[in-house]
Amino acid sequence: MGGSSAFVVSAKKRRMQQIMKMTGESLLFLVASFVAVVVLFIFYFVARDAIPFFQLRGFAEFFTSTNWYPADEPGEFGALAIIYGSGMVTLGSALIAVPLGIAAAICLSDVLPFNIRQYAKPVIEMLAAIPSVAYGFFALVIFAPLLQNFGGTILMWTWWVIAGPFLVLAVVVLGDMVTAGEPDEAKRDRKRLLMNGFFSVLALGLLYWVGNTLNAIQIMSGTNALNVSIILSFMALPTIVSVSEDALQAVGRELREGSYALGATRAETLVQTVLPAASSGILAAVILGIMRALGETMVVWMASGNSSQIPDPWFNYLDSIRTLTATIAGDMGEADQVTGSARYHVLFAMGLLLLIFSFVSNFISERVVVRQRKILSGQ
Amino acid sequence: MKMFRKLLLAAAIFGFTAGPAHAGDAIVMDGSTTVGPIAKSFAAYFTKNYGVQVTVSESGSGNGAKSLINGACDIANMSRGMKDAEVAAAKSKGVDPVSHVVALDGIAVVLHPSNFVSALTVDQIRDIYTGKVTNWNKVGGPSAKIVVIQRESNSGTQDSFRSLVVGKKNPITKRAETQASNGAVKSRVASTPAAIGFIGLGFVDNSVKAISVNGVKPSIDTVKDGSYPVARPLFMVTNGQPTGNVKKLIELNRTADGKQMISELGYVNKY
Amino acid sequence: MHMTAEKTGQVAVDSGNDGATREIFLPPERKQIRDGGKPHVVAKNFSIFYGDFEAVKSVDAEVLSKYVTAIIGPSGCGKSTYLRSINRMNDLIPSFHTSGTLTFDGEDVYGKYTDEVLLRKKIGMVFQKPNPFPKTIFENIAYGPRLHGINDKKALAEIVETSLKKAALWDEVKDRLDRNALGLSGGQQQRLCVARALAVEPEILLLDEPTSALDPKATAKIEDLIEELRGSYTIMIVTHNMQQASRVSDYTMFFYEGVLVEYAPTKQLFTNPRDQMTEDYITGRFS
Amino acid sequence: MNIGTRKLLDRSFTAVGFTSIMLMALALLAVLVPIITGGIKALYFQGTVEHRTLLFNEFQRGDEAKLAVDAERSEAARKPVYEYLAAFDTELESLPFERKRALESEYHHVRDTLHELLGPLPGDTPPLLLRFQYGVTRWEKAEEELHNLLYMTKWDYSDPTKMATQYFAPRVDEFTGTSLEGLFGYVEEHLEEMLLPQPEFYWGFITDRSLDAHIFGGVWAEIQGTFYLAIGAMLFAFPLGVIAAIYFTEYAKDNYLTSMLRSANSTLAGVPSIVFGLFGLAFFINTMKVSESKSVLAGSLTLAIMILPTIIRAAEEAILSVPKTYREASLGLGATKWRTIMTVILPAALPGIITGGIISLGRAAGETAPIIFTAAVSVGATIGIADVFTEPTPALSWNIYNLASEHEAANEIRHVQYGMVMALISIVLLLNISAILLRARISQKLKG
Repeated sequence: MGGSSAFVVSAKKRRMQQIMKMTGESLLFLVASFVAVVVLFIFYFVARDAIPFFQLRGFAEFFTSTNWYPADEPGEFGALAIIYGSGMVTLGSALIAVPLGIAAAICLSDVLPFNIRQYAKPVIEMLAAIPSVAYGFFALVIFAPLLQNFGGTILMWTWWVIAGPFLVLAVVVLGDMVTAGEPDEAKRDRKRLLMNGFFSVLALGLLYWVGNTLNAIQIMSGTNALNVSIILSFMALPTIVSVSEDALQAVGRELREGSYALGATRAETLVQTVLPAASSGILAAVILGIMRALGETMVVWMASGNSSQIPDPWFNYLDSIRTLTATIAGDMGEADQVTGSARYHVLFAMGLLLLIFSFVSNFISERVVVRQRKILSGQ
Repeated sequence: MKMFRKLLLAAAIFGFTAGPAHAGDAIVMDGSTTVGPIAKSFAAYFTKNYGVQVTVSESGSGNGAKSLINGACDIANMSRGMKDAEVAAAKSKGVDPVSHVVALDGIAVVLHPSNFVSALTVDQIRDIYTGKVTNWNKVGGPSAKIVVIQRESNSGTQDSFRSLVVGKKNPITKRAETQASNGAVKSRVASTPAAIGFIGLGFVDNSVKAISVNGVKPSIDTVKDGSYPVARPLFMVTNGQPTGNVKKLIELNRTADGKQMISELGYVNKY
Repeated sequence: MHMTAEKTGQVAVDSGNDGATREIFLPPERKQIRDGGKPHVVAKNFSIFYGDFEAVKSVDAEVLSKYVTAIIGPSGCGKSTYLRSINRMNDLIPSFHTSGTLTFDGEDVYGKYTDEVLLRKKIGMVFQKPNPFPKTIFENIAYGPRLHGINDKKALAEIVETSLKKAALWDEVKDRLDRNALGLSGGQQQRLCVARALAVEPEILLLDEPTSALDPKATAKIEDLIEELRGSYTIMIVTHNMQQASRVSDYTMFFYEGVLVEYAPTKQLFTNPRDQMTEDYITGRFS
Repeated sequence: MNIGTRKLLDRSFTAVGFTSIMLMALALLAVLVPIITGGIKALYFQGTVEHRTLLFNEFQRGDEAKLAVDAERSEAARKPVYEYLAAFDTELESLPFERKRALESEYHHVRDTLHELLGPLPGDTPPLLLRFQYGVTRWEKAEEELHNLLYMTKWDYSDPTKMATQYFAPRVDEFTGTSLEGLFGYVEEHLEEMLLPQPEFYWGFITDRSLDAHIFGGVWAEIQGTFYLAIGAMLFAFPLGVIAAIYFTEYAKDNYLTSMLRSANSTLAGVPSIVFGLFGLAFFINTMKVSESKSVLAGSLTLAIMILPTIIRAAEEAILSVPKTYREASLGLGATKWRTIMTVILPAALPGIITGGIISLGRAAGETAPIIFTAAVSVGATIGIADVFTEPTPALSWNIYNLASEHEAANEIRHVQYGMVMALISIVLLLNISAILLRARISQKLKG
């Protein structure tokens, strides 16, 4: 063969190729790093407009005072009640969405047969796809009047429907547990029946008393923390369900089989083996769901009642509250943007607070997922 | 005068529009939601009768001021006066804000019709809004806890109500529920027997009961003659003295049609 | 095809469906088995389906108590499916159903009133891949007894110790019972799984290719363990490895395409197979 | 525990799972059903002759000849009403002062309600605002107004310590013995003839501009604005997202930098939407000055940043799901890496990438918070495509909020709000359903 072979090219050509490749790759890298740049920019620009607020007013008032009178001369910018309101609806929605979401995720991953699962998934996707303003509209125009007019009755029925079956279970399980020590079987059965009767009376009493108390409640305003919490839980559910389902799937068949083979029921397998193994992933799901609720604007703006108070008593979900996001959305229009007053900057301070929350929780959820992967691979 | 108008018209035809020379010959309005209904009606009227495009953004008085200073709008609708700081900022950018009263707005204090109370004094209203009085039986009504309804802090109506009734120094009770608009306050009061709220005079209908304040019933006449204590002017602010179509739009409130529109909307004419 | 493997002391008599009776000898070095040899898992015309697909075709076989029975055959022949159907692990697959009968201790495994949870308590299983729970070693062993109502700390500790001893793991882990089981080596994990299965005091131990994921040294330990347990439990082991089958088992089943082709004492099956297919398989003509 | 109890717990556990899925489905239905039934009423309703006249006058739509016939019929039916009023006007003048004062305010009510029902009455100054130029356009409103005409809402104030109770009193009683007495019965009897309601499909709700701040007319300006914003966002985010995904899947080395970039991506995905709005205001408008004030451009850019992480993730997944063999086959034939990506991997991954794109498009169309400060206005005309760089636009999402909680007549135009919500949900759900179908087809193709 004379001189040139088919795949050895001249040094110059090879170098040109290398350079081309390098340029191409760095261009791609630049585009890919755009996202990171955006994150930095968001942080920078929100912080830039937030810092003047703290320079003007310091930290103490913002975090410790509940006096929110931004339009006064001079204004008062105590955001404690607003931060509390954000926390309250987030907690409320988590209380609803987390148990429901985890139960639904378990059902999807371990209980439903494949052909039904195919129909359940789009339901979740559609729940996630409905725009927040549509949920807000629902909360304000349809749900709030219902709550206001039939609030007590709705609460009572909810209590009965939820607590009824659980109390029945509790009666059975308690009866079983109390009598477990009795060695004689016939005697044990008799004793258990007695115990069941006793607990039934207690449970019925509880059911009736709480139901009655709830029925007597008069909800003064349908636009309140409860309304918002319920609607926000609809919005957080899809995130919680799909992320926890992934976590449950990641646990793998082997562990489940190991538990079944020892004579565990499905519930025991899931609660004692699968859930603990998937707990980190589920925690991540919960964090992401909570972030969704905390960062939501339209629903809380439209349906929370927007009163900047810490409810009285502090856990009263039937009171109106106000959240960070709604305050930003509602106050920005009238704030004096040109003059850069505290009233303008305080909204950015709230934005910064939200941003830091989201950064931190995102960081934690990522860590947590890494940890789960490590645990499951046995390190 | 006629001559002058013709000249103006000619100026408009030749495209000499006042203010910032952007967006062709369209007029851009931005600002208060309270002035919004008037602005929107004026805009529709103007477009229909003169063929001039008018766009209206209701993004709040503060945003309106900002837009005017940035030159992004021709008219800023304001439900409050320009603040000193805003005027200073405008001056530094070479913008000379001139305020025009477009209409007067009476603020009616409204209760649920089932409430026996039909008159309150300014002092009583202040006590209710500051949280000193929390039950209707303290002001001659039935025994029921008062549900206090206020507007967003960015609302011009809220601003006026505070300065005219509550007093700027006195904070409104934190229990007060906040609604986003006159309409929302009205429907809230209409659906809550123990509620008290305040709305623009134009929004009052028979679903709520507008009460007398200091013995004066709110009406167009009492607002106009100044005897009703809770009234305030609404502004349109321009850069420098307006000319051309902008001037015509601003001065629409002096024409018969303009006056009619204002009163149809439930505001009170200044002229 | 009805197959019964009977045991008569050192000499086994195989009465196949051809009517002929042959004598075969069990390895002399193996320990005697007392009061075993009763039919323990009995299949009668037992078939397994996945939807329309018949994965195991009308098997008739009796597995004898306290002996080790190996199940061999090429991949996809239905041997694992058969094994897993004994403790109803296949129930999790939606399209799974059976016909014919399979009895365990004389009771129908797929009977209308059979409780699979109680059934599984009596049948221990160890899987292909070691699958300890991501819990401590102690908790892994205690998991089963807890499920079945033992909550007493002392009783649990005792069970853990005896189970680990039975699985020949006690000496290696007794100082680190509170460590995560996933920290053990593969072979140790597999023996832990055996111990976990033993902790609920099963009558049968099903081993589904228990050494396929292990290295030769760990494999040898598991085989030793099987030899240890032989005689105390009925053991069924699915394996790829024909040497392993001949080393550890007393009886061997050969499955091919869902059909139980031959079931005989191990020695006989490997030295003098009755079926041409069996011979082809054990001589490596196909796999 | 007893095996029976264990089994019971197991079954209840399963039941809880099922219930939670059912609850989610119920929640979806609870939201969708009222919105859709309400929304349909914006399109399909009993329209009165007033509505047909409005459409003809404002949009030159409808059958002129038929309308003239209808107008004549309704005019004939209304004539007695006007005659009653005229007669009473003269009678009122002749009444003694006390009686006159007593009747006047009730008579005002009657006139106002009749104005609502039938439009301007003879003798009224012709109103300038469109909303006062027509009577009721929808029959269900007419029935409410009729009730208002026939009955006075009264409150029983006899016990000042209690909240008064409501009762209705026939209004006709106030006017017994006057010439107006017959009016009430007449209107009650002949309202249908005066308004001639007939079922109407108002497709114009989608394609018409709004009239008099959404009191009448359609929502085309909002729909168009929503499309501008969503498509604008896609124009920026889609190419960027796909390129970034190519980098992450094909080029990125497994090192610290890459994991940093990845976590930046998930961080961006977690930023609350209102913060994007703040950023858009502070960066695109106040700093970059892409436009003087709110504009479609600024809004699109803000939305683009918001949907970027979703697009990147979807595209990454799609690229990763392309079988390795494709890649190896192409490289084995001597194609360069870049060529392999462009000619083999991307085409194979395209359906998956597009699915992700469609879902993001839906998200961009539905978001409100990021466009509050950057693009949305409450009232505006449709804008031309050339104006997107400088002009703000109304958009469905923002205007739903605006009409539902800030509009001066929020309660009176619920049907418009429902219609808008339905339009928005339809757009978003149609996009999502098409994405779901597309994905189902892909997975079928991959299965073979």
